[in-house]
Amino acid sequence: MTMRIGVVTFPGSLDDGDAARAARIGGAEAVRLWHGDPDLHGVDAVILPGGFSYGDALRCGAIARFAPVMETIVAAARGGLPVLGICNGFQILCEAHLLPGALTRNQHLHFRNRDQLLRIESTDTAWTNGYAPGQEILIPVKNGEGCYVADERTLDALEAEGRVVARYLEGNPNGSQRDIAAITNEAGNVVGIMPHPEHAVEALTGPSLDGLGFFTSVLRALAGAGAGGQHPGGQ
Amino acid sequence: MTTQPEKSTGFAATDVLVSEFDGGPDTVQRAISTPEEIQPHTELGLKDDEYDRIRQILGRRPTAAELAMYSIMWSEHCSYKSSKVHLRQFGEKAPQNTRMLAGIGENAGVVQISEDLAVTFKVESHNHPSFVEPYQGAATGVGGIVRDILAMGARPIAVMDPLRFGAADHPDTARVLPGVVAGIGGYGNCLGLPNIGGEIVFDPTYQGNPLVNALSIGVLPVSRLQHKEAAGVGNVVVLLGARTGRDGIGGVSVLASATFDEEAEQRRPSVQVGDPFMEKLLIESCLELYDAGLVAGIQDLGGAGLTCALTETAAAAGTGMRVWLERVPLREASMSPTEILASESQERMLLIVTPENLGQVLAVAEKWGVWATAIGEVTPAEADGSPGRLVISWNDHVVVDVPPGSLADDGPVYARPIREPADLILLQADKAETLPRPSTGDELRETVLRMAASPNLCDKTWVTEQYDRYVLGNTVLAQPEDSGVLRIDEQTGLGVALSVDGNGRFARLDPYEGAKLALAEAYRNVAVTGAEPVAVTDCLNFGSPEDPAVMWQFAEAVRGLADGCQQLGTPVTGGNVSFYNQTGAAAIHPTPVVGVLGVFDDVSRRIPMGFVPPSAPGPAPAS
Amino acid sequence: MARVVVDVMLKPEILDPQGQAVANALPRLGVNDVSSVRIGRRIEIEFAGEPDLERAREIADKLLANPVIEDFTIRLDGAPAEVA
Amino acid sequence: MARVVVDVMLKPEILDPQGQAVANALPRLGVNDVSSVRIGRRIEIEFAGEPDLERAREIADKLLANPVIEDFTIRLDGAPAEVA
Ligand SMILES: Nc1ncnc2c1ncn2[C@@H]1O[C@H](COP(=O)(O)OP(=O)(O)O)[C@@H](O)[C@H]1O
Repeated sequence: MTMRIGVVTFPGSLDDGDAARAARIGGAEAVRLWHGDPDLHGVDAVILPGGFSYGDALRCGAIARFAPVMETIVAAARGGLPVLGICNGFQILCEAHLLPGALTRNQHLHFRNRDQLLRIESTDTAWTNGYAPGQEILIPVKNGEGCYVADERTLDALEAEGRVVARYLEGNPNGSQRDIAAITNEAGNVVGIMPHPEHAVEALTGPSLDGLGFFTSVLRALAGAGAGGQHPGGQ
Repeated sequence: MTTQPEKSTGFAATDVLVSEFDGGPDTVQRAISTPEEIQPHTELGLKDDEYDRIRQILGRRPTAAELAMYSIMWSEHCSYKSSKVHLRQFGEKAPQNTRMLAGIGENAGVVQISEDLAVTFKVESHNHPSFVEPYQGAATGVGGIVRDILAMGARPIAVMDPLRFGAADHPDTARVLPGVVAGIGGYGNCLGLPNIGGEIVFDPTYQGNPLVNALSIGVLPVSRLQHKEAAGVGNVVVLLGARTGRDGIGGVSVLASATFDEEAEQRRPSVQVGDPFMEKLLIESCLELYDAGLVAGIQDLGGAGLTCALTETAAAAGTGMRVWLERVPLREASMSPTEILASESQERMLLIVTPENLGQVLAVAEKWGVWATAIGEVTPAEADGSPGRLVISWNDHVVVDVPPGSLADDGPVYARPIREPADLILLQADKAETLPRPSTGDELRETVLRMAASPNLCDKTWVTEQYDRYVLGNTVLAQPEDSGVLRIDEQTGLGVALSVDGNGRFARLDPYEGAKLALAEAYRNVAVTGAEPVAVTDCLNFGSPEDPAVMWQFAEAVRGLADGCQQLGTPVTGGNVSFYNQTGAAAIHPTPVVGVLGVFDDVSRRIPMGFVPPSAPGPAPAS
Repeated sequence: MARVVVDVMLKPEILDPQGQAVANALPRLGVNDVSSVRIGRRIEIEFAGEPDLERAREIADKLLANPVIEDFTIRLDGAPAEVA
Repeated sequence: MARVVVDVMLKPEILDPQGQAVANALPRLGVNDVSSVRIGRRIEIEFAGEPDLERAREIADKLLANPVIEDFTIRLDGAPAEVA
C-alpha cells in the first residue's frame, strides 16, 4: 500500500508544493494538510515545509506553532509519527518544543542561498536511515534565520546521544553552533533540517539528487525497517 | 459587507464624523456653488491648460477629490502623455503574431505557449521610491509588478531585477545598494518567487538616480485569462487585500513625474511600505477566485491606488460606477476622501463580481485572512449611449462625479520637441580606436586584472546569494547563467527562458542602435539556451521629457526597439516608461532595458553556460 | 559603565505587518481584548565611560532608526523616555 | 484604552550579530566609547478595555518571547519595568 505523507500549508508556506513533489518522487502519496484543520487525515508521516509562515512575524515559526494542525502534530509526534521540518518547518519544531534549541538570525545578517555540502551524521532517524553513515550530500540552503543555537549542555547532549543529524561542510552558511544543519528528537522520528532536501530530487531542477534519501528513508521507517519503528501513525 | 481577518483590530470608517473635517469634504454641490474658488492645481503638477480642460470636461470646477484624481491620472507616470506618440510604433511595427493574447494597454502582455497554457511577463521601474527609501522602494517595486501579473489571471512564478547604481565606491551607493538588494530579496523570497536573473551595473551617471527595475512572469491556463472591464450593470465592486492607509499619498505623481532633487527629502513620507505576507495571501485568494470562476473583472492597485483602478475598470467597460468611499477599510480613521482615493497602500486588488457570487468571494477572502469589502456597484451607461459616470460619495456627500474615460484614456498627449544632444557628435568622434592599448605582456596582465576586479565585471554572487532561486522547484537555470530558464509543465517539459539586458553607455552614444543592441543581447541570451525567442517587454529609463535632447534619445530608442522587434519577429507585449531620471539638469544615460521571452517544447534540452561534466548528477542514496 | 536605551517604533501612519500578524494570532491564544499590537526595536547601548545622550541621539538618528518610516525615543536606562 | 509594553531581549549569553554589526559600525561615525550594543524587540499592546498585565505576561511568555533564547520585561506604559 502506498504510504501517505502529509504536507502542511500555513499561510505563507512556500515550499509546500516542492515538499509534496519530493514525497511523490520518493514513492509516497502526498496529502495536503491545512493549518486551520486539526485533522491529519490518517497520514503516515508529516512534513512541515519551508517558507515564511505568518510572514515570520516576531520570530520564524512563532505563530505557526499555535495553528490548530500543530496541536495534533505535536501529540502525534510524541506518539512516534515521523515529522520532518525543513527550514521554516525546523523553526516551527523548535518553537513547538519538539526539538531543542532555536534558530536565530544568520550571523552575517543576510539571507543566503547556495548549494551546500553536508555530512549525514546520524542514520538512526526515520528520515535518514537510507543514507550511509558519514555520507556527504549537496543540497540547497536558503534562509535568513538559520543559525542554530542552544546552550552548551543541550549541545553536548545532542552530540552524546547522536542526535546531530547533519553538519555543514566547507563553510557554515549561517553561523550555526557546531556547524549543526539538522537535529532529531530522542526517538528519532522528528527531524529538523535547515537546508532543503526537497530541492535536490530531480536532475533538471536541483544541484543533485542527494535530497531524495529523506523521502525514501521515511518509507523504510514506516515499513518497519528503520528508526522510528512501528507506530500507529495518524492521530 | 466586509470579511475580516480572524480578528478585527481596527475601527469602522463610519465611526468618523464628517464634522471632524473643517466644514466637511468638498462636494460636487459645493463645487457648483463656488466656481471661483482657487485650487492648487500647479502644486499638484497640473499645467494651467490642463486645469482648464478639466473644468471644461466637468462644466464646473473639480472638487478637491476630483482635482487629486486628475492630477494623478494625468501625471506623466499614469498617462504616458510624453511617450504615447512614440510608443505607438510598437503596435504599428509589430510583427505578425498569433501567440499574443493580450498586449500593450493591458496590465501585462500575455503570450500563448501551448494549446492550453500562456505566460504573462512585464518589467517595471521603481527608481525614485528606491532612492528615497531603498528597502521599501525596491520591495514594493517587486510587489507592484507581481500584482500586474496576478491581475491577468496568472500565478506569478519568478522575478528578475535589472539594477543600476552610481559608482561602487560612492557613499550613497553604500546606502542605496544594500537596501535595494535586501528589499528585492526580502519581498521576493517571502513571496516564494525564485529570482532567476537580473543585472547590476555601476556608473556615475546613476549616482543621484539609481535604476531599480523589476520583472515578473506568471503562468495561466488560456481559459483563465482575466480582464479589467467593470462589465455587467449591477455587479459589485469589491476591494480585496490590505486596509488602506496614508501610504504614498501623491507618490506616483510626485515621485515619478518630476525631476528629482534635494526637495525630495521633504517628500519622504510619501513612500509606501510593503507586506509580502499579505501579497502572498492575496495571490492565493485571487487564484482560488479565478479557478472558481467568481471574477468578472479585476485590476491591481498600484501607484495611483483606487483612483486608477476605479477609473480604468469603468472606462474599459464604458459603464458607470457608484462607489461608497466610507466602506473602504482604513488603517487610520481620520483619512479624508481625497486621501483614500490617492492612497498607494500596497497589496490591494479591485474585483468586479456578480451579486450572486459575492458571498462566495467573501468566503474565499476569509479563508485566506484578507479583507474583502463591497465598496460599490457597476452602473449603466448614459441614456444616450455615451459611457456612464463614476460617482463617488463619502458619508452621503457626493465628492466625485466624472466621466471615467476622461481620467483613464483622454489625458493630455504631447508631441514634445526633440533635438539631438549637442555633444553627441563629439562623443561619437571619440572612438575606441584612440584609446591606449596594452602592448606588452605586463600591460595585458594589468588590464585583465583591472577588468576582472571592476565592479561591473566581477562576480555577482554576493548579491544573487541573497535571493531564493529554488523555491517552486521549477528553476532549471538561474544565476550565473545568461538567461533564467523555468519549467512550466512537469508532464510535457514545456518551459520558458527569460533574459533582461540593457547598456546605457551604448545608448548614450547612439540610442537607436543602443536599444537594438539591448534587444539583440537579450534575444541571444535566450536563443543560446535553446529556447525560441517569442516576445519582448521593456522598461525605458530616461531623463526629463521636457528636455528636447532627452526626448530625442527617447524617440530614437523607441524607434530602434520597434525596428529591432520587427526585424526579429518578436512583438513588444508591454512595458513601462520611467522619465525624470535626473539630478538637477543632468539626465542619466538613456537606459532602455529589454526583456526577451523564449519558449522550449522540452526544457530538458536547455543548454547551460558552462561545460556539463560527462556524468549526470550522482545517484540517489541506497533505499 | 552606563546604559542608554533607544526605542525605535514605526511612525504611527506606517503599516506594521508584524504587529498585525501578531494581533491576528492572539484570538487563537484565547486573547480577544487586544485592539492593536505594534512591534519595534529596543536597542541597549553600553558606554565604556560616561553615557553620552547626545552621542546616542546622533547614533540613533544616523544608524539605528530610519527617519523615513520610524521615530525613536532615547533615555538613560531607568529614566523616563524623552521623545527625539 | 491602555498600553502594555513588553521588551524582549536576547539572553546575555546568546550572540547578537545585529548588535555586533551596529557596534562595529560606530567607530566609522567617530564613536569610540561604546562597549556593547544589543538589539531586541519592543512590543506595544493596546487593550480595548482595562489593560491586563497578567494577560500580557501570558502572551509574552507563550508567544512574544522564546524562553530558549530570550528574556522579557513587561510594564504598563509609563511605569518602570518589572522583570518577568
Ligand atoms: N540584480 C540581479 N539579480 C539577479 N541576478 C543577477 C543580478 N545581477 C546579475 N545577476 C545574475 O548574475 C549573473 C552574472 O551577471 P553578469 O556578470 O552581469 O553576467 P553577464 O555579464 O553575463 O550579463 C547572471 O546570471 C545575472 O542574471
